[in-house]
Amino acid sequence: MELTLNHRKEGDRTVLEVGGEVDVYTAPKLREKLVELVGEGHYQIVVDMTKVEFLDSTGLGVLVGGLKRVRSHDGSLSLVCNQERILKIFRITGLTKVFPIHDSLDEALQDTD
Amino acid sequence: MELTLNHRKEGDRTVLEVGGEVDVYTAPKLREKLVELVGEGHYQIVVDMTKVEFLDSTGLGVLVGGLKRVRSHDGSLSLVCNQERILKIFRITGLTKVFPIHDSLDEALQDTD
Amino acid sequence: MRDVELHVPPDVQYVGLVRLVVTAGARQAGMTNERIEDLKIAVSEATTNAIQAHRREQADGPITLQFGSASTDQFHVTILGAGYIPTGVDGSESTAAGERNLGLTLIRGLADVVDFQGPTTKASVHMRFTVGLTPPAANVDSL
Amino acid sequence: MRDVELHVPPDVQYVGLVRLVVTAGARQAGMTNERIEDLKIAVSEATTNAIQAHRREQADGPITLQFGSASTDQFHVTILGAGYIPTGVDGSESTAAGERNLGLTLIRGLADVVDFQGPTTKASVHMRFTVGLTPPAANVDSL
Ligand SMILES: Nc1ncnc2c1ncn2[C@@H]1O[C@H](COP(=O)(O)OP(=O)(O)O)[C@@H](O)[C@H]1O
Ligand SMILES: Nc1ncnc2c1ncn2[C@@H]1O[C@H](COP(=O)(O)OP(=O)(O)O)[C@@H](O)[C@H]1O
Repeated sequence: MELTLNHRKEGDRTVLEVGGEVDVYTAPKLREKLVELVGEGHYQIVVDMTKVEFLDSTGLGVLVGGLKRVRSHDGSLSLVCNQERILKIFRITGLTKVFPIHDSLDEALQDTD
Repeated sequence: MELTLNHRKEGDRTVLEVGGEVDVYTAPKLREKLVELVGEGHYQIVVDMTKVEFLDSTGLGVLVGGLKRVRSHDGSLSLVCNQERILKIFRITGLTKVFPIHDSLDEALQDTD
Repeated sequence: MRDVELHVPPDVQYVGLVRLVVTAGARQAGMTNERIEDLKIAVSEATTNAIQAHRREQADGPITLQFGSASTDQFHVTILGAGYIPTGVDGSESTAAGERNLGLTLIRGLADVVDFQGPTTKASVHMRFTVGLTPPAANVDSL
Repeated sequence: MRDVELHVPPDVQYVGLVRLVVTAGARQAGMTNERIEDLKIAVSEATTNAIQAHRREQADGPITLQFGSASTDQFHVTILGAGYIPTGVDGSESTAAGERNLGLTLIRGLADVVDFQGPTTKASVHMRFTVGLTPPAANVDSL
């Protein structure tokens, strides 16, 4: 299962849809994509992880890196995730306190923090 | 993927639907089923392999055993198979000359050999 | 189930294969899908660490995955590779969550029992997972 | 792709795991789905034979699967186990099709190249598969 990445604008937000497996082999592609988006001026990013099938610490690290990057431009990076198995790893690592995590894309887009 | 076995009467024939993987681990279940059917007086058997996902020589051996068994009762055993990857192993082993092989169950049921 | 062993080159492209194999083994041992997800993550972390240790030390040998179940409700898995477990990340202390040690934090949070072996020329991470049950809730809540 | 090695106990329940692992490896090496089906059957046959040889000889050691690709279009796979290849089934002669030697007939018919090693305490079946192409049609037609 490869990693798939697709992004689009939704108002002033940029939604990055991630699908498949994010591990040490595929995470560099996600990192590049985030770097590229921020480089192009996308500072309000919503990462939609609804279709992620596997995520480990390498993927978490890349998301934290993306958050730092947008913050240095006063931007935001929030997550859409409704899968218990993925939420669990954010909880275990304490990253639920670091990322705004939403149940659905609609909720993420309505959030104005 | 486990082996699945279901049988039903269709006129004077007994259709045995086989699904999943038939290998050295699962073939004994298929053998037992054929022995049981013949023991109960089912001598005109159509083995429907449309849903077989894997078949190797152990499975071929069991089918040959079934054929011998019904023949000793003047019965018949024919196959329904439309998957090239499965047909190929019957060709390589020369068993296309041993079994009547049909494209569809309808065709197998109409065959009066 | 007796032990199965997989050796892969120390290259990140094989982490997916390691997950696939341990998943198949755990399923055969009767592990629940939920618990298999935990197992996959923990194994992925330990394998990634071993591969990275090999790279740092330019070690060329394979990474080894061993697993099996001694009893019907215990599944054990060991990841073996070159490398060492540096002091402070030997599993004895609970690291503050953040961006560091995410991998080891996950391993400790997901496995029922973890045993890190090192520093030697070979490092190993040995884990145990209950086949039928979810882990003690404490593992999650205490973090 | 460098070599991957899998060791499983000599028990029929592991033949499915062996197929799963070689399938994942071949897919990673870029093999076509059609050719992967051939590979799965040939590997399943060789593994089954090795397991049965272990049982006959009451050998307890593992069965080993090794695979990798030396070049981008060649995938090689070896199944190693106790046992021997009896005379007459060493791959040199084309057995008349029937109910006997079905397994070896399939291995010979599906792999591009087969090399049986034995009789010794260890028997091996080494096969080669082209990654991108279907096998020479002759393999099928000549039977
Ligand atoms: N098998 C190992 N061999 C050597 N060092 C290791 C091993 N596992 C972990 N480490 C060390 O422990 C540190 C923390 O591991 P981990 O929590 O997985 O990393 P990260 O901080 O990258 O998420 C790593 O940076 C590494 O230096
Ligand atoms: N690895 C092996 N070790 C020992 N004997 C083997 C091995 N592989 C095949 N054989 C022998 O060759 C015979 C033919 O093999 P095969 O064609 O696979 O069997 P079958 O006739 O059961 O389809 C077997 O019955 C077995 O005695």
